[in-house]
Amino acid sequence: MTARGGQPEPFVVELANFSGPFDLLLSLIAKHRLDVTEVALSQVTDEFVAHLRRLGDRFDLGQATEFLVIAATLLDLKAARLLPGALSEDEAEDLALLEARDLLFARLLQYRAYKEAAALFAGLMALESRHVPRAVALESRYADALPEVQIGIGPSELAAMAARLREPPLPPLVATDHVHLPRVSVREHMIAIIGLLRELGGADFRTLCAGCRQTIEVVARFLALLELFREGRVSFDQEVPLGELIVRWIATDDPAADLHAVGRGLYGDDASYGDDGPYPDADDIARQEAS
Amino acid sequence: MTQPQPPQETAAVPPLPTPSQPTPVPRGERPPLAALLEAVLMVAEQPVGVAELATGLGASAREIERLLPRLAESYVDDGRGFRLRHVGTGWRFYTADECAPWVEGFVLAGQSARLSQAALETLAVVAYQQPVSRGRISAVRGVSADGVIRTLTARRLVEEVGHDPETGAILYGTTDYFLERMGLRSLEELPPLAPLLPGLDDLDDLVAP
Amino acid sequence: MTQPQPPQETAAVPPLPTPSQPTPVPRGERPPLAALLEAVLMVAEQPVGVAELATGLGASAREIERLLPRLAESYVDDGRGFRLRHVGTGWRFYTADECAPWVEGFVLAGQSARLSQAALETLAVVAYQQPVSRGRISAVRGVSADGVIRTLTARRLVEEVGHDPETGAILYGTTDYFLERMGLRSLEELPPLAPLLPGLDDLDDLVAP
Repeated sequence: MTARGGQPEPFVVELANFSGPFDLLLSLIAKHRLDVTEVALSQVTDEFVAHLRRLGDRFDLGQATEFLVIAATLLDLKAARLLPGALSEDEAEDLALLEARDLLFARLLQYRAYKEAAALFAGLMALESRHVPRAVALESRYADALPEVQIGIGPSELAAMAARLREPPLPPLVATDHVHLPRVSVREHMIAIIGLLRELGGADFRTLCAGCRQTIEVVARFLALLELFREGRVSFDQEVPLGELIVRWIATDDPAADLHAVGRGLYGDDASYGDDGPYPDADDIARQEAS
Repeated sequence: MTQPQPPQETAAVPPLPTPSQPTPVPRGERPPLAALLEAVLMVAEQPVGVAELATGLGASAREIERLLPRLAESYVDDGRGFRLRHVGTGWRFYTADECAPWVEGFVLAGQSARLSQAALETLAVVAYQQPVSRGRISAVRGVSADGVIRTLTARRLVEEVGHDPETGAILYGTTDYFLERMGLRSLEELPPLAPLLPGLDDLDDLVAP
Repeated sequence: MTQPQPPQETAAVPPLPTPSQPTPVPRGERPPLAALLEAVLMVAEQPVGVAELATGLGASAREIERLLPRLAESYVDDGRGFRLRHVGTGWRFYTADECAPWVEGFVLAGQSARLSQAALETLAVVAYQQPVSRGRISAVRGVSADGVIRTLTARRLVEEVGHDPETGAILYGTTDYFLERMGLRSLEELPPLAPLLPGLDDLDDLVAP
């Protein structure tokens, strides 16, 4: 894939509508010259497995890993394109999903570009290393003419510097957060809130967030509440200033019947959550989140 | 360290190794500008910019700018073993490319180690996205950039260039020494990334998760 | 950095756009001996003897002995700003005497009386790890120590104190002048390092050449 690392041979794909290096296939998809839905990914995968078998001892873990990540992204992209509206009737949401996947794909390509740039840098540096710069001690007649040197620091600063230079670097970590970004769906949290409210009638924010394990989930619940309020399905009751804020289900219809309609406009460009109306006090939310 | 200074040369006879005091030369008989440039660059420890040369030698920057490429060219034409090159922010004496295999035997000691793949990739991200924060570099490479940034900083290829006005995160950029090591005069000479990044040159909004 | 091999050729990489890039010349087309001598002496840190030149360049000492004075003479005749001189143990490039006043002015103008951060760090390593070789200092700092050692030696803060019995590498230590400037009577008065150290040996992110 890149020139460095001595990869034994590039992975070449042979498909009905495309034949050439895997790299090129990616470029074409990225440039929208080839629709991912027209690429037989199972065939690509079969060929890659065959490619690895052929390599035998020259099997390259880096290449295999990169293929896995890219193939998974392509699969995700293709599934999303082939199954429009499978998850909801809302097109805006599908678009957002597509964009998220495109972005992931774009990020992959970006990283590959930097890898190629790195190979280019190595080449430039190797070329430049053929020129040795002149850097020799100053002739004594000039050195002797220099003013007396100022060290500028004392013994304790010198010691601190020596200690710092011997500090071990942090142990290398294999980060995994790039493998998948945690995706939190506000829609799912709306459904969860509706379920809770149906059961309890009314609840405070703390109760509604009881099942959340991550901050991002609490945020999603909060956004879900705003959305439900905007749609006029819940009300916020607060008897005294800074007192407990109770969320109540006020929709006239059966909550269960609402599940399908839920989530309209969530990913649309309409970002205004209600015009007036009482919002939960921000400090209140923060206090509850912190607890 | 202290070399005994040979006496002043009076004739075309090769000087003899007689240790003696350097005789101060009265300033006044000004050698040609080309000779002065050669002399000054001979003691320079890093590339010297035209402005600095002009100030130091009391000559016009324009004349120096005209003279240096000519001088450099003459070394090539004469087949000399050294070159005068404009690299990084200024001019400096280097050995000629074609002599490299022979020079190596003499200067092997102390050559810097090659950069790891991770370091090269990080360097590429910094070079093309500078000023850039660690978080952003990590986002592109998918792994923490801290260790590599430290290595690149220690090797003077990368340096802190400021802080993000919003987040306060340290921003990194490449150094003049980086240009020197790459044999470039400025960042503009970096090959464009676009051909390597088909159709997706503006991904600036990709940030760390 | 040290490999004479041409850079990795890659089909995927666009042609290098920089005007200053020479075409790598494979070893074999041997430049004339005079050019090789110029190249080696241009970057030699110490005067180089004829025997060493002969071995390193695979040429006869007699031919080199014949060539060097001629080369030196030609620089005088051409009115160059540099000279090739035979001093003590060998040959070395110097600035021409008649340029000295300008070179001195230039050196003094650019020379800060303060030590750079790199020089301070190297000084700290030498002070606490002496006697220590350049290689060891480079390993600790992650960057070649040559230039800074040269500066510190020129400033008389550091000096050669011996040779490594195994590798023969030059070992460096601090000078009495260093103690004087730091206001210390002896090295024992340097603050102990132990309480400041976390206790692990340093690893590096570098790949051996």
